[in-house]
Amino acid sequence: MPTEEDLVPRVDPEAVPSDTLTVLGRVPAGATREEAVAHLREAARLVRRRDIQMIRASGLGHVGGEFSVIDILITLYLDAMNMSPELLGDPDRDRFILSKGHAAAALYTTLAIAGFLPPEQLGTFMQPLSQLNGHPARTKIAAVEASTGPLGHGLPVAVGTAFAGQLDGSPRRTFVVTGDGELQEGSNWEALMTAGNHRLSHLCVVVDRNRLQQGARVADTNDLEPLADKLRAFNLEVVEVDGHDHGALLDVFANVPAASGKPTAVIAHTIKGHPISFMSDNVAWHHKVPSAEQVAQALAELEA
Amino acid sequence: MPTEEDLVPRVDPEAVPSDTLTVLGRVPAGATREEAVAHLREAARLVRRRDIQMIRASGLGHVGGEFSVIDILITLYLDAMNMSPELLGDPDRDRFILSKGHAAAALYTTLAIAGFLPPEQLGTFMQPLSQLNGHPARTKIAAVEASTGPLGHGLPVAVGTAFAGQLDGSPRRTFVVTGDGELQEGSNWEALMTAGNHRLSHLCVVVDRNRLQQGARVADTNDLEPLADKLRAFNLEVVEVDGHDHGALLDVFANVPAASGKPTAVIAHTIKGHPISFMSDNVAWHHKVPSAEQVAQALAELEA
Amino acid sequence: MPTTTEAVSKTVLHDCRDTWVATLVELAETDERIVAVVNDSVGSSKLGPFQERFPERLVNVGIAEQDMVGVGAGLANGGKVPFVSAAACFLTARAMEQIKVDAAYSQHHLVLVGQSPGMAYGELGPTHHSIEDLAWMRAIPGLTVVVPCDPTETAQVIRWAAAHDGPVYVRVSRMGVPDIVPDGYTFAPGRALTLREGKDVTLVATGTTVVRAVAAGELLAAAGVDARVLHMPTVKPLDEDALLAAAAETAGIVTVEEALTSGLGGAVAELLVRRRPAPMRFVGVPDTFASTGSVEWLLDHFGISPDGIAAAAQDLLSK
Amino acid sequence: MPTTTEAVSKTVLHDCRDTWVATLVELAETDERIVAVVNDSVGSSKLGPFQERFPERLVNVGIAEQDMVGVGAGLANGGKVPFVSAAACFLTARAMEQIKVDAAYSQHHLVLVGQSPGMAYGELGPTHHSIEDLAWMRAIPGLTVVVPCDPTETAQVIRWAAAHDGPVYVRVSRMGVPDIVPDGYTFAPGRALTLREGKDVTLVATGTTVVRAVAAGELLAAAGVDARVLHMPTVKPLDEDALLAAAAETAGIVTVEEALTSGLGGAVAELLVRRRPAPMRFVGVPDTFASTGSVEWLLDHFGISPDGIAAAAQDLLSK
Ligand SMILES: Cc1ncc(C[n+]2csc(CCOP(=O)(O)OP(=O)(O)O)c2C)c(N)n1
Ligand SMILES: Cc1ncc(C[n+]2csc(CCOP(=O)(O)OP(=O)(O)O)c2C)c(N)n1
Ligand SMILES: [Mg+2]
Ligand SMILES: [Mg+2]
Repeated sequence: MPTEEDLVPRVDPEAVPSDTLTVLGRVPAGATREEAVAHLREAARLVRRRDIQMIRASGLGHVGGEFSVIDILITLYLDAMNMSPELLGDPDRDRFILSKGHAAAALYTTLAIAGFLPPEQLGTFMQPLSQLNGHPARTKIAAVEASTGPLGHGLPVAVGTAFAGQLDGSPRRTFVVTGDGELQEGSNWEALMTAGNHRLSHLCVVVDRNRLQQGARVADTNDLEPLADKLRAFNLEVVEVDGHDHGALLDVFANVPAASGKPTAVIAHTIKGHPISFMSDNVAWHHKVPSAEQVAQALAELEA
Repeated sequence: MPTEEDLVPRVDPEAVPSDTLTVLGRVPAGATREEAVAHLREAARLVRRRDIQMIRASGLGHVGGEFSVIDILITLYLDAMNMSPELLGDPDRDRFILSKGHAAAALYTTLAIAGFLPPEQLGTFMQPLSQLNGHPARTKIAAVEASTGPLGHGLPVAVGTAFAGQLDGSPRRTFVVTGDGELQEGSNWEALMTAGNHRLSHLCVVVDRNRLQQGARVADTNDLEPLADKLRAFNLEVVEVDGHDHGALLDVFANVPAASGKPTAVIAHTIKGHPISFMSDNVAWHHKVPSAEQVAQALAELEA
Repeated sequence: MPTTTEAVSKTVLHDCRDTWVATLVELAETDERIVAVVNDSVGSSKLGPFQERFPERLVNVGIAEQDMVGVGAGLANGGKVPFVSAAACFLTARAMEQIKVDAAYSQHHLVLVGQSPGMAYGELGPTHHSIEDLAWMRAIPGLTVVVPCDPTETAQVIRWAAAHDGPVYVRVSRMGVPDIVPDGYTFAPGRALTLREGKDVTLVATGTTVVRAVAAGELLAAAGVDARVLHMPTVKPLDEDALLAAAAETAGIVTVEEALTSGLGGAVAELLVRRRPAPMRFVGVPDTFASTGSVEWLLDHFGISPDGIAAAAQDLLSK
Repeated sequence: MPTTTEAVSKTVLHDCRDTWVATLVELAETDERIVAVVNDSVGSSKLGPFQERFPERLVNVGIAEQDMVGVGAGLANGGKVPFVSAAACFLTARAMEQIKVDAAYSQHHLVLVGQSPGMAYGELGPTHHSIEDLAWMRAIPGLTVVVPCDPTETAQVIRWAAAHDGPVYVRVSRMGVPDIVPDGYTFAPGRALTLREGKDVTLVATGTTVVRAVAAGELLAAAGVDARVLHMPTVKPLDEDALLAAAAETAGIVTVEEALTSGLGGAVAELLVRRRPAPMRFVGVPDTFASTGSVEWLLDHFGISPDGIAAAAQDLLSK
């Protein structure tokens, strides 16, 4: 009795009609806040479209956790971070690490829309010999700072990167996004302890707080609450934000470091599968692959 | 340039004059609190004497962390726990796990004075083929519930044991002692999260809070403060106690579970090397081996 | 005669995870001590039916592999018989010291079930491949390492492990395999199963690769080579007698595994050089992190396929 | 002629940890990128002099090995050249997945220094022995595995690793060793050092056991056996040419290591069966957790001693 995930046919990527993603690039300098938010909103919409098509084409992926994190990624790459393809060689560029590496397709599409990857390359996602693994590989894509996929790896690496920046007196900031289920891994608490005690103020830990993990709600598995208290007790400055509100995210990221001498923890309240009606807050969509009809419906909802 | 620890000669155990430890056994039933405390105090004194002799004889050991934890071990084994040599086969006996396994000599001497080990066996400590390894081995001593030594192992195992007891509706309690430096290990925070969320009220985690680790003060390495806040944020009930006050320890352990539906965390404030003048709160004594003169002085201080 | 992994897959295939869970549920019906311990891996371990039937006996510690194995050891201390089940890559790499100390050195009755090892999670990339686990696990004293090849054997291995008072590592894959062991077969550690008699060369496979070795045997027969084909269900302990006989009676041994070749291949090599030096060829993953790609593609890519195995045997015979 | 470990120890011995630290300090004087990362292991790594000279460049994450290796990878991302140093047992077992993913798969310039491996912490028991590390580490693609044998070589290895843009695992022991490599020796990965020419049998040792193999060579000479003695400083990559020549020119190979025999022994066996089958004997720790006891006692106990090695060679020759 194979599960549904096993039955999804490996469709020929050529046969799946896919958008060609337009490279939107960063929010133009001098844009008003309204213009910036509109730019980010449109970018997130295009990225979600391309993402779900990639999942359908490759027959694998983690669409739920991708849709919950896309607004965060887009806000960081297209505005908040001091990072662009031209800055790759600059040691003082900001750093980003996707610790929840299973949301790789969200990262790849974001990198594509930001100009780090040719959009055509997205068609190779998970294909033999592709650079676009199911989880991001540092050796395969220049903008990927750390290989992730096993949970609980990205945050310690981010702490090391931030440490190096602090040693060098660099202005750069390091952003890392973890899942909420991911925070069950003890390696994260080791890293948070190090970050707090070494006063790595240029580190910003964003928790994609969608309240679901792979098999169930986080609260029904091994709960994180009171999460803000935990993070504060590990000596981080805690900020909470709606993780789908580009304007609010912009404000939060602009304000990092949020406290002097402390790393910032951003609890981004998100919805897994957002904003697709049949996926939202539904654990079944952690790594389910949509049917052709479901893709069509999702794309239609993304027009609205 | 060998370090001091390397230069300590491996002396012939026969040549070191050693106490033969008297098996004191548990505090007699019906003893008054004063009598109980006097019994524990004398047992702790004898155990410290034998412990330092063992360290000297074997040329290795962790006398600082042994002397900080002995009062806790003695209080548990000789009074607080429902555990005695006759109860070893009883599934409902209380369980004890020394997560900071480097304090093995303190455990072995405590087990000997409680009647679990023949006192003569202590002379084999760390000798070839001895059952008394430098760190306690479950397969070698009946009363040892878990093999420890690498830090951060005992607490997860204790959680499993407590879980089994909860599943079986057993009245037994599980006590585990961790070092404070040891709490830097993420495995502990994983286990604490599980314990708190699964409401393992019959689990009692005792932190030997001596504020020193191997190479430096905990605060100067990777600080734990605010420790009580951390433990509370992981959903444990927190109690603080003077870890050298047998009466206070008795009260705390008698009161476990300290809150219904919650594991208890006891922060036992201790002094590494206590009560020896030249060892107390001195990081050099984490695993230093005393000279013959230092042993003599320590034994003299233990008379006073 | 199938020559590629795709062709092999044309027969009726089973997901051995279904058998593992069905067997566990069956055992748990009569043995109250049995519990399952997972890291948010109910789905990937297919433990749904167990969870439904015995909700309190499924201990989900969340995404925390060190805690998972430690808790397993503690449950054993508390009189339970724990089956700790997680993706093989995370179980072995993330909880390595717990496997060494809490399971093996402590000699607990603790069953570690590594799900979907090798390259079963092909597309997810090397972080999710578990190609090192056979080499790693066999280098832990006191641990039995089992790689069943089909549903019948998987069921027997789970039963055996439930009764065996010691630590065991079992590999169970999501990758489809046909029925292989004959009626009346009984699994025993250290006992190989002869799937084909032969006198020219010996193919020794384990787990998901056994069906490929059998197909290779047929390819070789068609080419006039009489290959012996063995299934070695325990990488540790090995069936030393069967291997030494193969080394004596045939020109040499080709090992086949869905793992780095220092797994089964290395184990057999270590036996032969000491007891009966003979030529070998290793079919498996070479010393490299694999590409992304489907498991079928990857197996063919590395020659872990009927024709790849046959070619290795021919190469051995030609030297 | 020394026949036991105690007798070996009568010559002037060095603690290679002193050399490792002196070399690191020297390198750090001119290369600002060099940082050390530790798990409360300043003392056991003998990093005191480094800490004194470069207090901010010593990153002590506390007792947290996963964080330690992850932070190391992050420091590399930030342009540093990190030397991550901790007791070999905890570094390899506790941070296994970080070594696989953050160091090896990520191909970072990251040097992992496993201190006091093997049974250097003899009395502390198997939890503190690191006998599995050679088998484990050589089964990680992309990782170079180095076991220097004396102070001169240790210094060269540290310098080489500081310049080598890739992940490296180096074993450094507290157990005393004499000076071994000749003047003018230069360490290179995959290049063995011939310490004695010989045509009857070959002894291949590494690290702390090299001095014992040399002594065994003398014992054998006295018994009329002309043994070749090689030091293999890299368990991965091996010096394949030297080993294949030894297999061809002498009766067989005896490997010698302070580790499970699936470390160096297994690596050599995997080469020989494929390229030139020849008899081998393995001297090292058999498949068991060792007893407590001093490292000297344990080495003799397992026959990792001049006479134990000579006996293994004689056994090989007698069959
Ligand atoms: C160490 C490790 N254990 C298990 C897994 C399998 N796994 C992949 S995603 C996932 C759930 C993650 O949940 P969460 O962190 O909340 O991510 P999100 O909800 O954002 O998808 C699990 C258990 C893994 N990738 N790594
Ligand atoms: C996993 C692991 N890393 C490192 C060590 C080495 N070590 C032994 S004791 C110790 C310090 C422990 O400090 P703490 O927990 O505070 O114990 P105490 O002060 O009570 O001796 C260290 C780092 C170890 N035993 N296990
Ligand atoms: Mg989540
Ligand atoms: Mg302490």
